[in-house]
Amino acid sequence: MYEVDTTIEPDIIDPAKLRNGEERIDLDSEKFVKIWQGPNHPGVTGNMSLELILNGDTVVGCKTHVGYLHRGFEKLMERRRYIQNFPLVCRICVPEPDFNEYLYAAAVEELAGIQIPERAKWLRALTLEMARLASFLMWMGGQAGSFGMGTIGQWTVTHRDYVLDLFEELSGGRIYHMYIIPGGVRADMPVGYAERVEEVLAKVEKLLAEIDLIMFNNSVFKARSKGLGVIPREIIDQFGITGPNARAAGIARDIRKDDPYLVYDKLDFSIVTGEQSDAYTRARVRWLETQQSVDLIRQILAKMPKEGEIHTMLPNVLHWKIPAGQTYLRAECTRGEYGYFVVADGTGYPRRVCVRGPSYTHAVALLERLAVGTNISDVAGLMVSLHTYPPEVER
Amino acid sequence: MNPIVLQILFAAISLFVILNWGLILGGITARIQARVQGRIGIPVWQGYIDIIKNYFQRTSISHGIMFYLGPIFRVAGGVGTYMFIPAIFGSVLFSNFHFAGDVILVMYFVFFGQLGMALGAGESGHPYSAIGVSRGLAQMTAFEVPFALSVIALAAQYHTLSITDIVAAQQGGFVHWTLFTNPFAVIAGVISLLGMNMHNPFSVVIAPQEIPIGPPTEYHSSFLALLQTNRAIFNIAKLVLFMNLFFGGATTIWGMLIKTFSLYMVTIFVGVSFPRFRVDQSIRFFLRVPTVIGLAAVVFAILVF
Amino acid sequence: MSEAKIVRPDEREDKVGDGREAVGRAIRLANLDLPEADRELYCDARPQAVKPYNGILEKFANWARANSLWILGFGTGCGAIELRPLMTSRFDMYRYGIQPRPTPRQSGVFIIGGYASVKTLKRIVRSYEQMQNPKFVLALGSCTINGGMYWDSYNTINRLDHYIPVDVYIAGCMPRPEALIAGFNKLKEIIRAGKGEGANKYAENFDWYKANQKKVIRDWNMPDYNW
Amino acid sequence: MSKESGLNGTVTLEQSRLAGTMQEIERRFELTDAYAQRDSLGFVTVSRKDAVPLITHMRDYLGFTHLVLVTAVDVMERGILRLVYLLHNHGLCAGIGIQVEIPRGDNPVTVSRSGDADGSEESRAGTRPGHDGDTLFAPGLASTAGVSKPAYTEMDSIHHLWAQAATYQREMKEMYGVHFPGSPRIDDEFALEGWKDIPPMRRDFDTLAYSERTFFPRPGRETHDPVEYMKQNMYPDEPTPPSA
Repeated sequence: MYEVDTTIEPDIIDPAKLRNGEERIDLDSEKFVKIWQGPNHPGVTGNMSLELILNGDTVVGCKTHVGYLHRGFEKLMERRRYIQNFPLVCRICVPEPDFNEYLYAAAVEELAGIQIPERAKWLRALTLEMARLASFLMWMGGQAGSFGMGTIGQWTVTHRDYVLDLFEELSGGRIYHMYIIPGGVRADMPVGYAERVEEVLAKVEKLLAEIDLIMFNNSVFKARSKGLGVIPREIIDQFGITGPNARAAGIARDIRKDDPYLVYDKLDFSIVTGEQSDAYTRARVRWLETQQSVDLIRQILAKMPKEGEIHTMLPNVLHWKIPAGQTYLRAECTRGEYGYFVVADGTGYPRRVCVRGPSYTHAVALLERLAVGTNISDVAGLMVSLHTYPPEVER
Repeated sequence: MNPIVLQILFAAISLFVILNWGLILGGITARIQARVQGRIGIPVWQGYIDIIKNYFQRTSISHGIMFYLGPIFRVAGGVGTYMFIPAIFGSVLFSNFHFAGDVILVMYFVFFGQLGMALGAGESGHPYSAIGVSRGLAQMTAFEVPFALSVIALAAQYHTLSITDIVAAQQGGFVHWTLFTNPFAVIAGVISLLGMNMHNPFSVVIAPQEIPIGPPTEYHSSFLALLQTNRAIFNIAKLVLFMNLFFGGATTIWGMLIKTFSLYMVTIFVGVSFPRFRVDQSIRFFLRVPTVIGLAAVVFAILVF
Repeated sequence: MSEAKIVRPDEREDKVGDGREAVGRAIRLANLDLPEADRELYCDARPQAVKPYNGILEKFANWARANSLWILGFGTGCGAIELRPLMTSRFDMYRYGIQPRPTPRQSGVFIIGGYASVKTLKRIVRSYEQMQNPKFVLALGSCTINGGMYWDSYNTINRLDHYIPVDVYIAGCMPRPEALIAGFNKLKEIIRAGKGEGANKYAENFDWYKANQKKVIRDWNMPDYNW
Repeated sequence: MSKESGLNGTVTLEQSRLAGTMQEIERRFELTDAYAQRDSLGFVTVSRKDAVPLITHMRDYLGFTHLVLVTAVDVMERGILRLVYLLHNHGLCAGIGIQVEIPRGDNPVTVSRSGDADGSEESRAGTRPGHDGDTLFAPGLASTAGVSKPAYTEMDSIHHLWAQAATYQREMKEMYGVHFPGSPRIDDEFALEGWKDIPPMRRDFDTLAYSERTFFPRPGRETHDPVEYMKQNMYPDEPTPPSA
């Protein structure tokens, strides 16, 4: 049971009255304004909308509306064969589709009892980390942009583009890579790829240093983001918060460390945590994780076996029947715990695939809770700082 | 020719020059901003095309009479501001309708446009407009304080309320500029210029992310074109005013172009490197340090001159 | 006005299948049954086709329109992700005179970023109608052409041009920024040639479009024309 | 203890990290099935009346504080809906999927307005001002307040245990027609708008037929069954390969 938030300090009405129920949020009283932020709004990430009740400049009520991007993925996957689903799953999450590809492939492999070659594991880890890097770069631009700092967004999105170029070279796709398939990966690294990755990493590191200088040391950025959207430690479990949002509150949980998948147990890294749990700390945690990601990519390239198989021989995939069973696999994406719950019923089609995106709780329950009490100007910044992504919610 | 007709003709010519300079300056600064961001940026003449396109939109929606009057007031504010500022010291063509108390009138005109806009935008009935208007007016009241203080300091320093006389007092080398004779007034004034220009960090009024895009949410087609035209004039009018008050005015057109350009670059450089304040934060900002500096300028002017 | 019959665009030739008889029925404007006092809240003005100017003036206007494309900042689908690289320094659409605007009133180009779910389609229609004539639509991705990946989905439309007029389709999943720039150049050609008359087409075939929209959007709780 | 071992896994429940937990819950609740899928994941099946007590017990006493997801699997051939509550224990770093089989319900029944059906103090307290929309956001609210969507079957709500459970339950009401009395905003639309057909995630809903009926398929699109199409094009003479 979560507490009635005592942090609401509306501008005009007496907050105490609101809390003990004497004052109700009644739009006819002319003390409140209802505005919609989204879906057609530059301050909303993705395509969703917030129904906000304002009292003065303070938000006193917030409802999220999702479903603008509902494509019925889970239904479509039930009508497609296992192998036909693999180009479909990556479309669930546009900024970092590789987590979908990996989790779907891994779930199918676990149910079918397939072992993948060692080198494929490293290549998978490489793409996952590169996806993390690209996603964080994009996010950083979004966070700065939501406070009006367009310059950072211009720089980071361009650097993300360099990472996308690497993806293009590796897989042929800029946004949707369809690189990780059940049984391994689709293609091996091109000749000289590691050097080109290193070039991009050097550029990204330089950029990160600049961002540290002009974003994290900027007094206006601090004034806007410090104290914004504080997630109390005690509601972390209540709201199912994972990823950097939880780590910024000082909770050291990272699936890469706790429950290592792929090759993460062979890599050297530590869990980044913060203290204050506000937007600034979350941005800082993500900035540090971006650096960590750069480091992890270097480690992966260095430790990866130089030769080897990249794909297990599969049976004829069009006649491929997966034995009945169910499993849930999870991975640490940029926003938190990404999971696939796959139920097989012994036919060539999955019985049920349920995608658990971290935004499911961050963008709905948590945002509704945190938006109440903030200034209307900060809602966009708050939403970005939770790193929500609507298509994970509605699929 | 009747002198007043001639003066009107001259004022119209100077307004035309200023309009073009405003549009080109907008293009140039956008390109400079783009360079900082690693881009090429819009063509320098993009402002003209945008305005032409907007005048050529086929339909427009009205929300009542005040909605029409909003942009008209805004243009009246912009043109009025410029009309009473002598743009180039000693030039007949660019002297406009200057008179003995013009700095007071100009101060009024700087804010007149926003008030008119507030009425028009309120009429549109869009909640974003209303929020933008309340933000705009609140912030305007805040940056008016340091600006008014620095103007008072100048009046005390030069014992005049005429812009021409203030400029005249600053002639004879740059050490006579207010910048060097009363730096406090200049600092307070330039900070409030940042607020007036509505670039970062004081751009929350027209911010796209924090409720798009403030007062002009509902303005479109020719209304918007009118606002854009005004923006070009008003930007330069403000810059010319500040140039006259603090930076010794200009005696040639080239001096005017260079000084307004350099002054605008201050805004641009601050703009590209800062996020924006929330409106309450910007009010607090203006009422603290710049106001104290403005007071210091007044005290300084009274004590020294 | 209540007896408005459906006008079909001449270029429409595909045979009507079983589910599509609904298109043929007459539609009524939503506020017809309302009392006089409430009617103005629910505007029933139909869009009017506006005749272009004559000769050189229209050519000049079209030149200006082609070089000042203001796109509506409404990321309707996953295609919106490629708009960011397009806006930023790698591809920099600003140099072609293309700028984003946050409100539909001020924008002239609507980019439909990929699949349109039914819920989004409703907002697309509203936003599109709020834009001022002339307005242009660029549809990204295979999903707007024939459903693409989601051709059998219960919640995404298959053909965007049945709901709003589309000027340029950019195929791909998803189209690269270069493809978008090519699409914009194509759009500029269309505008310069005076063929970007989507808004007039919409006004002339209003009933057909409305019937199609109402077939999909089940809870129609808005005026027929949301200007 | 393990009634059925994992279908693919070689791990039994006794060997897995969940052994202690399983002993504990087996002592208190009647499990109809329990098996380990792998070392860190197990599945148990309980009856409907035991489900919420078991979940509450696991959350409060056994450290399963993280609700990963709630979902449903439509087992149409047996006439049941299997709800799966996936809980996770951060300390053990292991998860348990609690499966509950409820009747599928083939005909929709109109259920009473949520909140009235189970207006207990508990369910009320779980919501907060501004979120139990209908009481607080009185006028002009964009919700289907007062109109309840038809439901096919019913399950007890767990919205008081986790905040995000309400969202999952809203989704399941829309996608499967499972009603959760008392859950906040349960009647609000989640992803669909104005949906009149049977809930789309149920197996008997044919999305292709719906799409063809509702939308306008562009003429010229061909669809092939990949199995036959590949065989025709690549190895027309060979016999159909045996299934894997």
